[in-house]
Amino acid sequence: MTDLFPLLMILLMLNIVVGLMRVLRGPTAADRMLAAEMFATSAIAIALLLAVLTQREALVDLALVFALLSALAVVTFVNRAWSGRVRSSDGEDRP
Amino acid sequence: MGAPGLAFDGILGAALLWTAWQAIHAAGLFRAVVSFMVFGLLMALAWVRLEAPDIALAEAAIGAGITGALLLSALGRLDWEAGRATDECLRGRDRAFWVPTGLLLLAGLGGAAWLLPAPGLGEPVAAELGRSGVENPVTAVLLNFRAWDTLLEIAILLLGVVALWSLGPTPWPSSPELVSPALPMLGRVLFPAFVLVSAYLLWRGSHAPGGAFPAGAVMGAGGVLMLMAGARPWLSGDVHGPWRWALALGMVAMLGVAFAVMTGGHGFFEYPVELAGRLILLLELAAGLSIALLLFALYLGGEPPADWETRRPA
Amino acid sequence: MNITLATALVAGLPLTAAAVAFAHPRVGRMAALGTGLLLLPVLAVLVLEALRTGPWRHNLGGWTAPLGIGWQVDALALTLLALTTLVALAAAVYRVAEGRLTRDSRYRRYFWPLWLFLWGGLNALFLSADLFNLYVILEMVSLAAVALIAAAGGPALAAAWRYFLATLLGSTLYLLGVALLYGQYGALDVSLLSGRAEEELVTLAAAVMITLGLLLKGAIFPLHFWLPPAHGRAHAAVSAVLSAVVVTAAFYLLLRLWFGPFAGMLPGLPAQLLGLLGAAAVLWGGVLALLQRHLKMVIAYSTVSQLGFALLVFPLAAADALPDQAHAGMLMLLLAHGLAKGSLFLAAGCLAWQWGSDHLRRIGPPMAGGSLPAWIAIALAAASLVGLPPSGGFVAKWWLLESALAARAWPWAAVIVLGTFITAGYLWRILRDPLRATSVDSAVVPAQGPPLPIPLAMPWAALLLALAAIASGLFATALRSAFAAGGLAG
Amino acid sequence: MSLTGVIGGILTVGGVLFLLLGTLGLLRFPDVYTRLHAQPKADNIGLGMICLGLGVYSGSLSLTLKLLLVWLLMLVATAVGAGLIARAALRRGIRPWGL
Amino acid sequence: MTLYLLLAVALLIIGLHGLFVCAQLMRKILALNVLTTAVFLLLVVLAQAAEVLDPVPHAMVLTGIVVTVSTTAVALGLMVRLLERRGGPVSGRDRDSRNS
Repeated sequence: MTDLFPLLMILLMLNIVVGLMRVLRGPTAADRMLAAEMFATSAIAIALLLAVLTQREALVDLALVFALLSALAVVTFVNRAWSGRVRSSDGEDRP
Repeated sequence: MGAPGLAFDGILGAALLWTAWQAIHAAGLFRAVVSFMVFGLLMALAWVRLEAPDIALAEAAIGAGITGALLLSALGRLDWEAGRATDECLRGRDRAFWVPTGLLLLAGLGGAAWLLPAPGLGEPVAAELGRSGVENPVTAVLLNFRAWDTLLEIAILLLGVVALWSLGPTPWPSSPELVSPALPMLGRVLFPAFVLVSAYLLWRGSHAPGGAFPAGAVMGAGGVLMLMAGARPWLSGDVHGPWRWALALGMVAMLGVAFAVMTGGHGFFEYPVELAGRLILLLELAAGLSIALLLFALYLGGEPPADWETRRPA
Repeated sequence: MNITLATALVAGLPLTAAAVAFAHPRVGRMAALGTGLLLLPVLAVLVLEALRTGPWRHNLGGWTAPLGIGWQVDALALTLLALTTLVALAAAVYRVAEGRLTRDSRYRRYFWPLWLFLWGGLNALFLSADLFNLYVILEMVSLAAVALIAAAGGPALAAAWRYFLATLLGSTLYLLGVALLYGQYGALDVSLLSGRAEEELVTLAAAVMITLGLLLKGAIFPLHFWLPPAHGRAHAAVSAVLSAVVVTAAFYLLLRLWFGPFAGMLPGLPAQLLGLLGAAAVLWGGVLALLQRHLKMVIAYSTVSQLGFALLVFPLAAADALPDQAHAGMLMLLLAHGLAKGSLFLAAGCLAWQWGSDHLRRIGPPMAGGSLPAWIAIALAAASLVGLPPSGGFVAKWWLLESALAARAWPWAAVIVLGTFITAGYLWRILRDPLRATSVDSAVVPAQGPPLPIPLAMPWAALLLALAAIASGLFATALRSAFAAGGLAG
Repeated sequence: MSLTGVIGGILTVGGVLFLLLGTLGLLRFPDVYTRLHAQPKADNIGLGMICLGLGVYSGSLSLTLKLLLVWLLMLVATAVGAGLIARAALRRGIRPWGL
Repeated sequence: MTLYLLLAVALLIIGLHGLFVCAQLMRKILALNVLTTAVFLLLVVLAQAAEVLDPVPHAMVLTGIVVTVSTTAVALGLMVRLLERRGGPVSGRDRDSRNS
């Protein structure tokens, strides 16, 4: 089993590298963001595999933090970067 | 892990290089920012491989979490979709001179770093760990051996908030742009999880990787998520409000402890050995709370209104 | 007073005041002035102690060097601490008085916390003997300085941005050098490294990185591009502290390192290179100062030029003929330049308020409407900057020149003399146009009405600094022996 | 090799395969909506299987509970995230493939 | 270990190059972040190269990460103000979203 886990980790790492193609190609910002989401899942899986492999509980905490914060990027994305708001001209946030 | 480990590191390194390159040279700012966020995520894995779980936790919360939110929000204020912003990166001109110079220097540096013997301070830290009051060596360095650094670091966070607030009112809208029933649900579900995980990380800090910094960062990121999920921010820019004291809490607590121990005839920051553990716990609590608030305040990017209610919705 | 407490207060007091000034903006003014007034006696205690016992060291948290962070107190640190306190206090007085003329509430709310953070950072910097601690402090000083520059708004934002990028790159290069040193010797403490450092490749690479970073932060030719707009566009009180102390802080670190851990490598090429940069800065900065049309820009370029003089200490001290003379001259130069520069910027701020612009052709004559104190300050500060006896500037340049002549380093001596002439040139230019204008409605000054009245404390703050610059020359011998008694740690 | 080890290993390998399948969908499907259809779902199943597999493999209850928490959090985040992206894309006027 | 050392040097070069060559303010911020990360990487590699795992660089890097997030936030805030002063962003709403 201890031979299997490193191989799985390599597979997951390759998974991320292949997924980078979607970030590169797009075509829309949503596609890129979706790909970035996928990386969080793979990173969590890698961290968990390593945690069991090396008997380090801290890495489970790391996975926990990743999982908690993975929503942050998407929510910021739809609310801020890709909101399609008309900015500045209405001066909405000037005092 | 031998050969598979090496292969993993190789792929990870290549991915890091690729995303770093993309963050700087990709056509389109959005692609660059997403690449940088992926870079931060992968960096966390690299820290794990380098046996630095404390840094990995902080990187996951700060590098991949808060920084990503900051970058995406700033992007929202730029015209990154307008074409004008793309492909503007390579514009060498007179700066071209600097690139070869830098490369030359760095090449020499790379060669030099090869020869480093790296004596390190692992032994002295291990020798004094018993007197530090905690079991986790990184926490011992942060809050005892080099506590002055940590005080200054929290001061820098506060300074960052002051600097940003001095620039003007917060440039982001206060309410979510996208109306979706899922958002408030997300907030309600995740908020207890944020509190729980932060408290857990804070508690673990004294004997295992974790502590005030990851805990505060997770909580701060949680605040940002809440803000975007439509929760009304409670942190106001009110001049007389208690929030300003709350923001300054970590720094004031550390300064207070540093000076207070001097009354017992000790030096600046010299904890009495029998009290060290409890003092460090106290400082971790204050620092963790303060870091969470400060990171949230940093995210606001400017002075929040004195009263969010009266602010016109976006 | 307990010496440990006094040392801790030097760094801790401004930081505490900064937190309080942020949390409770109304007390900001009082916090800044109070900090300055409290620091004066505290510093006096430290100076007396240094005169009595020589330089000393305080280990923070009781942890000794490789593990913990150390503070070191010696003549160099105390001189710069005194300079910081004097300039920051005078500028704070100026700023408090100026506050009556402005209505910008946000600026008022955040100015004092930023100011106190900058002050605390500078004090911590001059005390610290730990390279990584210094990195954190450098970031703190940069951040506060950037925010204070940006507070002027308008074109100052762009200047603040350039400064920020330059200074962040500088910090990163510095940290890179520190990482290399740590990898090689396993220590971060300056005096510990002084004992361990050898002349080999890694140390050289680290020295190059650290020096590059600090040259960038210290705006030393040819990395000075960011300084004139940043210092020229910031508010006068901010410019005063930036030009007098913040730039000097980077130079201070160069001194600490090149006369500490890197001392073995200094003689030869590094010293000559640093000297050449200094010479180029003296001449290039001076010539550009001659070409400026705005008073504050002249003064800003003058900073580039004057710091060049201080860099000459490296070849002169390495020449080994009169190294103590060179050291003393450099210390004196930092002190006199800081005081004079602070005074010049504050006085320029007064004139800009009174005449609505700091364009040299728009500033009215000295006798018109209450601008006389500011003009006297400018004249006195200029006298010290040029090096007219008996000012501090004169003593500084004289000592440097003596050391150059003793070492038969004719080129460096020539640079000192030539630089002095150029300084005289651009400072005369400041005085020429207004002096020609005998009355407000003369041909030189376009009709713009009489100067605005300003609170008297503003020009007086400038005047006091100028007087201090002159006085430092009068007490030169006493200072000289104090420098010797205080010694250089490490 | 113990039974739990074998079961855990099989679950973990299956989970990784699901993640790979999700990426395949991300790369091969024609537009953002179809990709949203393929990838988050596959990822959630995959991560769930990995968490379960690792829990079984380790045989520790506290660890299994923590792993389940990770999975639950990710489930919420991915589901809501996918919905938000789809909603934002629709609002931006991106047409679904084939329409 | 050698691998991560090489990676740190490569990232240093990428960051430095980007900082000097890019005109866009946002990319300069990203480049600076890459550059600092590279230095942190060097420090942690040194920590691992030591005979006993050295926690001091870990603490230094933790401090550095927090300092960096503060400077990055201020840089972004400054950038937003600067760009809005220069002419204000145009709306992205009516643009073809595919050109991103």
